[in-house]
Amino acid sequence: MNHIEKTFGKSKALDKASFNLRMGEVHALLGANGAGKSTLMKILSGVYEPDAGDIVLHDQAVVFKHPKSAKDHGVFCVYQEVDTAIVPDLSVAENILLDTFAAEKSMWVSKKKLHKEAKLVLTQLQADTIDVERPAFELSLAEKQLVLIARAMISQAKIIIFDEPTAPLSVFEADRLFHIISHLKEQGVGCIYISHRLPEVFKISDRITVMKEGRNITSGLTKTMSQEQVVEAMLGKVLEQFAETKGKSIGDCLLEAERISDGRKLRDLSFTVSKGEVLGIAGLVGAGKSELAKAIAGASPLKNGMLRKSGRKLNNKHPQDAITSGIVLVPEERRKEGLFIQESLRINTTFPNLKRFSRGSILQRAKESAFASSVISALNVKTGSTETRLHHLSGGNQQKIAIGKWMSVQAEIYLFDEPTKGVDIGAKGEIFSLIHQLAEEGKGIIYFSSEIHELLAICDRVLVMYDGAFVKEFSRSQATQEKVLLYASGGREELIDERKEHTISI
Amino acid sequence: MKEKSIQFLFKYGAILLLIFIIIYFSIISPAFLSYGNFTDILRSISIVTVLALGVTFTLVVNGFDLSVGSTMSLSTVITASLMVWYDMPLWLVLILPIAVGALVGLFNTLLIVVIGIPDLLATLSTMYIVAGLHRTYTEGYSIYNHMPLTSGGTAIGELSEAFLWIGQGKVAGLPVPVWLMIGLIASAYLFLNHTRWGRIFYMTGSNEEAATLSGVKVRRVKLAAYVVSGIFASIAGILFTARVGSGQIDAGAPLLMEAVAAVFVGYSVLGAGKPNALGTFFGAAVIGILLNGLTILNLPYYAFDIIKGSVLVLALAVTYVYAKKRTAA
Amino acid sequence: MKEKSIQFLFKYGAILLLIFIIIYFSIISPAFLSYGNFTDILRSISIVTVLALGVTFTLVVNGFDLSVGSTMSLSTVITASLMVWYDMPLWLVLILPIAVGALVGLFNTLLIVVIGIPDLLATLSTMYIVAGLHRTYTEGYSIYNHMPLTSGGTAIGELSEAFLWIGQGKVAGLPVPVWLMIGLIASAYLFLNHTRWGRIFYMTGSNEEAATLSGVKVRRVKLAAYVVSGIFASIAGILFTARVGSGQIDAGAPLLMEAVAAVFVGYSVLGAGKPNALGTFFGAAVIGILLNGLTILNLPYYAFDIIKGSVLVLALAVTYVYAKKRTAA
Amino acid sequence: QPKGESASEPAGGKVSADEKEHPLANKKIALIMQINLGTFSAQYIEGVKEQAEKFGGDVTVFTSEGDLAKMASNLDAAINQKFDGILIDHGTKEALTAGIEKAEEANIPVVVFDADVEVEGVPVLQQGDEQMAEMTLNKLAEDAGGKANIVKIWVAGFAPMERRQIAYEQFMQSNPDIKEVASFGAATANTALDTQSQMEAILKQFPNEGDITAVWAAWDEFAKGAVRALEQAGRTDIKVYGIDMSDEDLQMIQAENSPWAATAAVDPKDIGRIQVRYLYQKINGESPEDKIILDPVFVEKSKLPDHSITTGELHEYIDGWGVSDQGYTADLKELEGK
Ligand SMILES: Nc1ncnc2c1ncn2[C@@H]1O[C@H](COP(=O)(O)OP(=O)(O)OP(=O)(O)O)[C@@H](O)[C@H]1O
Ligand SMILES: Nc1ncnc2c1ncn2[C@@H]1O[C@H](COP(=O)(O)OP(=O)(O)OP(=O)(O)O)[C@@H](O)[C@H]1O
Ligand SMILES: [Mg+2]
Ligand SMILES: [Mg+2]
Repeated sequence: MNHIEKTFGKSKALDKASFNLRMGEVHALLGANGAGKSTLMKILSGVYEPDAGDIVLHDQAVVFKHPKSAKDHGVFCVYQEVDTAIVPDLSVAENILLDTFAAEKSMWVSKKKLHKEAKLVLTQLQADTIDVERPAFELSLAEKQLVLIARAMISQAKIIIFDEPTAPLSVFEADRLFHIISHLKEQGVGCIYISHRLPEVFKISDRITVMKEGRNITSGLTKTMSQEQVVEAMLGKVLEQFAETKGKSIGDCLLEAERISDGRKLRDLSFTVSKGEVLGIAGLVGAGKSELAKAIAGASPLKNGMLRKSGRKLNNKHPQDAITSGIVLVPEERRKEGLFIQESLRINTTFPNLKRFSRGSILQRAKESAFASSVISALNVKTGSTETRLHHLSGGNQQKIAIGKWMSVQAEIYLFDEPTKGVDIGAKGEIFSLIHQLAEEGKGIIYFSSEIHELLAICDRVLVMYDGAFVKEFSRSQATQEKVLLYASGGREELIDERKEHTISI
Repeated sequence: MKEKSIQFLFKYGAILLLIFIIIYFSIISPAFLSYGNFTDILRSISIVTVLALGVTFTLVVNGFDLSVGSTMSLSTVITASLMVWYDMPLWLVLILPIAVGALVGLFNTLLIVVIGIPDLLATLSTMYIVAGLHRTYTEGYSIYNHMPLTSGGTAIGELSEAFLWIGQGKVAGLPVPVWLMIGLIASAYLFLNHTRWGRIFYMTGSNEEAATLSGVKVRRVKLAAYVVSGIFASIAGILFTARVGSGQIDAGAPLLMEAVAAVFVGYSVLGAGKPNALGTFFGAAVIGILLNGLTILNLPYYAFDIIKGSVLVLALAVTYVYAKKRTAA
Repeated sequence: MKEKSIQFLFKYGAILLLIFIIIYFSIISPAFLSYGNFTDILRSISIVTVLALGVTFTLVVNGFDLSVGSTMSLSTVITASLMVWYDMPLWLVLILPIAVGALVGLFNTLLIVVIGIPDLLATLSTMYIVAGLHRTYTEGYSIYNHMPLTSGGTAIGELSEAFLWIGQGKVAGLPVPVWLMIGLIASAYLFLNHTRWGRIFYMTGSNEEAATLSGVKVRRVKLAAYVVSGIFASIAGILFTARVGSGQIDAGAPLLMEAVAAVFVGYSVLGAGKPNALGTFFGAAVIGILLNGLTILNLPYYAFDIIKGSVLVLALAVTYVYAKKRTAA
Repeated sequence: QPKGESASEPAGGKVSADEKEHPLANKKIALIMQINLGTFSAQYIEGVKEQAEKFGGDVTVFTSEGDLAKMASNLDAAINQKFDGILIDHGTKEALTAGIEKAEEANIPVVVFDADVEVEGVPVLQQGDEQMAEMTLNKLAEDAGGKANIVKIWVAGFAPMERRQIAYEQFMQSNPDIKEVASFGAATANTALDTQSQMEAILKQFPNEGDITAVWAAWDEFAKGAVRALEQAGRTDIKVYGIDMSDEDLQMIQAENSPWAATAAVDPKDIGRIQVRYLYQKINGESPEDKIILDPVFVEKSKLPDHSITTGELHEYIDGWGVSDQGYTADLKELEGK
């Protein structure tokens, strides 16, 4: 792929990015969020057409206008969101052979043949425990991923793209995946591997390319690179923007959790947050951070343990109860959980506390508008007016509204679940200063994130979560990105070797 | 340019259409543009409008109540039977059917919220069940003054004058059902557009999950919407009984689709793009005026449905073509 | 344990219910369990089954066709009029209504795929328009042999013996409509469950995005589904005409809801949890057998709808309680 | 439904077991109806059941919800289930002939009401539609003094309607001074209310007294709608002449200042009773004539009392109502006497 360019609206996602892949190698593609990795891969797999640049396959220029044509050339993608490519109502076998339905000419589908072929490929993947006749919606995330890999294999894929494949997997499941990848490698399949987890990248890749802001920065053999080199290339100097706060004092204990569990994911979690403190909860995707956030916010029931606020026991059965007791959540998926994307800014910002904007039960529009305006100016939201519909706003500005809507209630504890997800660097800085400001006002803040460098930049204390339980607590001075990452991915300090001393300074 | 004209059409298209229709009929027939004819039209749409308002509430919370027709039929026969069979006092005659309507709403909520059956299918089942119930209740008879009973003898009561006044009386030159309709439209409009409850209803329909996380008890909101829908259907049934002077069996069934059509035509009013009380009234009015005008024009009745369907397509096309443009932009 | 019994209920509940019903009626009435009574039941459900099969196709692609009832009515009057008014040869009499049904399907696709109106609303509008059209076509008359014409004189033709055989004849001891129904169920079943196209249909309905990614032309699939639905509705109309021997107006309208109910009851058959051809037949059969048996029991006709609705609720509850379990697990 | 004031307990089921069973007793009768809604149907069923019970029979009602295919299926089902006799209400010749022939082959007697079936040996009851139309139209002409502007409410598509139309056309030809100023009508699912709305529109078109002299409604559902529209508009100057009558209609005719001047009808209960009698004649091996015209009764408002009555009491004021003993034979009388 040479000099690929792609622009969405006003933002340039790819700026002359180049990438090459040899047969039978695992090529890791790294980069910060929004660097353009997924976009580049979507172009390679025919989802998007590039604005400029060309793709050469086996010395032949190719144009992929449709995912279909990429597939015809042997390029397959195991998507980050596997559900977009899985047909829930069809069986595993049918999902594995999905592409053949639209392609082949034959009329009849033989279930027997289908099952045989599917079994064969699953055996190759050492995944013959999956029943090929089960409907796909019953599968776990890892199994769905296997189905997608099987789908690629059965179509004689020459190139398979893995977009953050281990993100939803447990360590065990990830290991199996690595097995499969090396197996694919032996068969001469070229693999592109996108991941934010550096250790595994170093474990399985042959080459590494680092992207930043739509461009490829470095490229080289894995053997010749070190983790810190890669991290430096990835992050640049971005983190220097987050200034240290001064003069912030941490007060009394505000919220206390005592051995809470939800009977599913969360196990025996205890922690405290004090006034003015920013507590970070670190953990990889799937660690259970969102579950914890929702449990605290009353959106999912607790099975055991209890929450206390300022010494008083809380019994939050519904988000409403949590809000009344001063706990508010800025959820991870803002478009799905946080905002009414088709509605105006005014409606969104005033919604959590409509009582404040009504007399009797009648809403007072002028009051609402005034409040919305105050949110806009306080958070520096870039928008036309208070009546602008949210879907016209950029992601960062949407996120500000998702936070700003809680300004209408007297909250004391703010839960931020991945608040910088999909947010550009400028907006990220503004959100950070907003969090600082809240802390300075004496609010308690819990910040859930898998972006460890962000946690380190903003939190007073970091709790590391792994598979639904806390495995380590760091004070700000103790924490390093590497240590946190290590615990977050299920490791133990005792287990690491000489690199223990080798910390990445931020 | 094209963009703009589409937007204009989206906002004012429906109203322009109505004005055009009125002008056309007025030219064709002098009888059309009279005060008397207009109050007649208003009265003739009052029942379907009330029914449609109920449907509007369920659509606002992103549900859909197909059982309103049956509920209205049930209310009709209950109302009539309370007077004719049991000679009950007026206040009971008005309250009981409304309570039954609320019960139907509860039953719908049970199916939808507790069991988890999709709205459309749940209310479809309820539609059947309630239709069967109301026929079983009267044993297939319509109910009228001093009707003979299957067990022999005649019924003791009759529809009282006071009750009939609800459907046939006039106050200040306007028929009572029209006043009632106006009152209900105004309340629904105020509730949905100007109270915080209304806001909560709309937001629940717009994004259930976000509403929950913002502290809304979504199940209760849905319950409220279905109960309101049942109550409005019952009021429609009471109006029908008072208008017709007897408890006709299956009175509501044919009105279901008409009510649904009214609500959807209403989407396109003033660019709302979503269910809204004024739009629903407007939708019912367009259909009522067309029916009235076409009768005056002596158009055969069998062509009415073509017109009704075309108006619906037009309104929907305007709404959705615009919605498409908007999300694409 | 509880989990298991729910799963068992989900898979075999519907079939157990049917067996139970049959045993019960057989005990109650010796007339019930006879070959003649069963072929009668099969014949009586043949029309609604064919109609429901069409609806199944649209539901498979995640659409919903409410216009099938009207389309069936249209086909009924066209079929009859071709013979009675124009004395056309049999092959034309069979092909023209089917072509018209396909046209209705095209119109639906136009509204849904091109304009972007949601399926339910689009087909609701079509329902009205087609209903109006078919009444206008016959000027509100039903069509029968040598009928008097509004223009004076009597119609030249009549329904031919060969045509009536389709609805009333027997082959090898089974009525022709039953053969036809079996043929269509088998074709639909083979198509949906055993051909590549069937997979593409289900794929489109279950995850449109994944289907597009796999190179499926989703718009064409939807078109195909609606055209098939229109054609099946037309076949139902032809069957109706041949069975009844005249072109009744509005013949299809009461069958719409029944067809829809059959499809949804069919969801619960053998744990499919989705629209499927065998399930649809099964759903129609359950309802047909219930009606037949309840008549034998001398249950008042007006209570039938309660039973119909309750069966629907039961089937839906089983399906969706299980679905809830499924997603929760 | 609750028990009425004068509810009489059904005669105690003291069937004397020792008495030798009458050959006509304990017959299973199927009643197959096309449409089963409203008061007319309910009263008709009542008549059928009443007479059948008097004969010691048992009636099963098959409903078809207006669906002729279902009706044909129901007929087949009744034959398969070996009923002793079958009554048919409405339907069409085409849909029913095959089934009726099958029934004849199976030796199950059939009697039809209001369907143009022509099968030998199958009695068909008709309401005398042309006669009813003539009766009401003549009364209209008489009341109006031979000169009138009338509105016709009528709908095509039903055999009885079309028979009434024939009489109407003849009447209009022989009365040139009577003019039809408007004509409408739709058999919808809500006929009465839709008619009411449409009648209101017509009244707006002819707002002056004298524009319309009378309304002729070819069906009581139409008449009901028209009467309500007139009452509520206060236009009692316009008279309504209808056809058919149920208890509900009677209440409306009797109402004070009702514009409904007259109607012609056969008592629906009588129809049911008579139909059962002919069926029993057939079961008894007799062969009644194939076409039986039920004599319609002419009911005018002026002959009715001031207090409200039911169709059950109507015979006290109107000759020939509800007391028809059409169809009785000595055998049947005897059977009933038991
Ligand atoms: N469909 C789209 N419309 C508009 N902007 C887009 C679209 N897809 C991606 N972008 C933008 O393009 C940029 C690159 O996004 P991309 O998804 O390629 O990043 P990434 O490197 O895969 O990040 P991550 O590690 O978070 O997956 C981002 O700024 C993103 O917001
Ligand atoms: N779309 C999905 N389908 C099925 N399981 C999922 C899905 N998303 C997450 N999970 C599972 O839910 C569990 C917890 O996920 P959760 O989102 O709470 O993790 P998290 O730590 O909040 O991660 P994130 O970084 O995404 O916020 C994990 O076991 C994960 O595999
Ligand atoms: Mg990405
Ligand atoms: Mg999360």
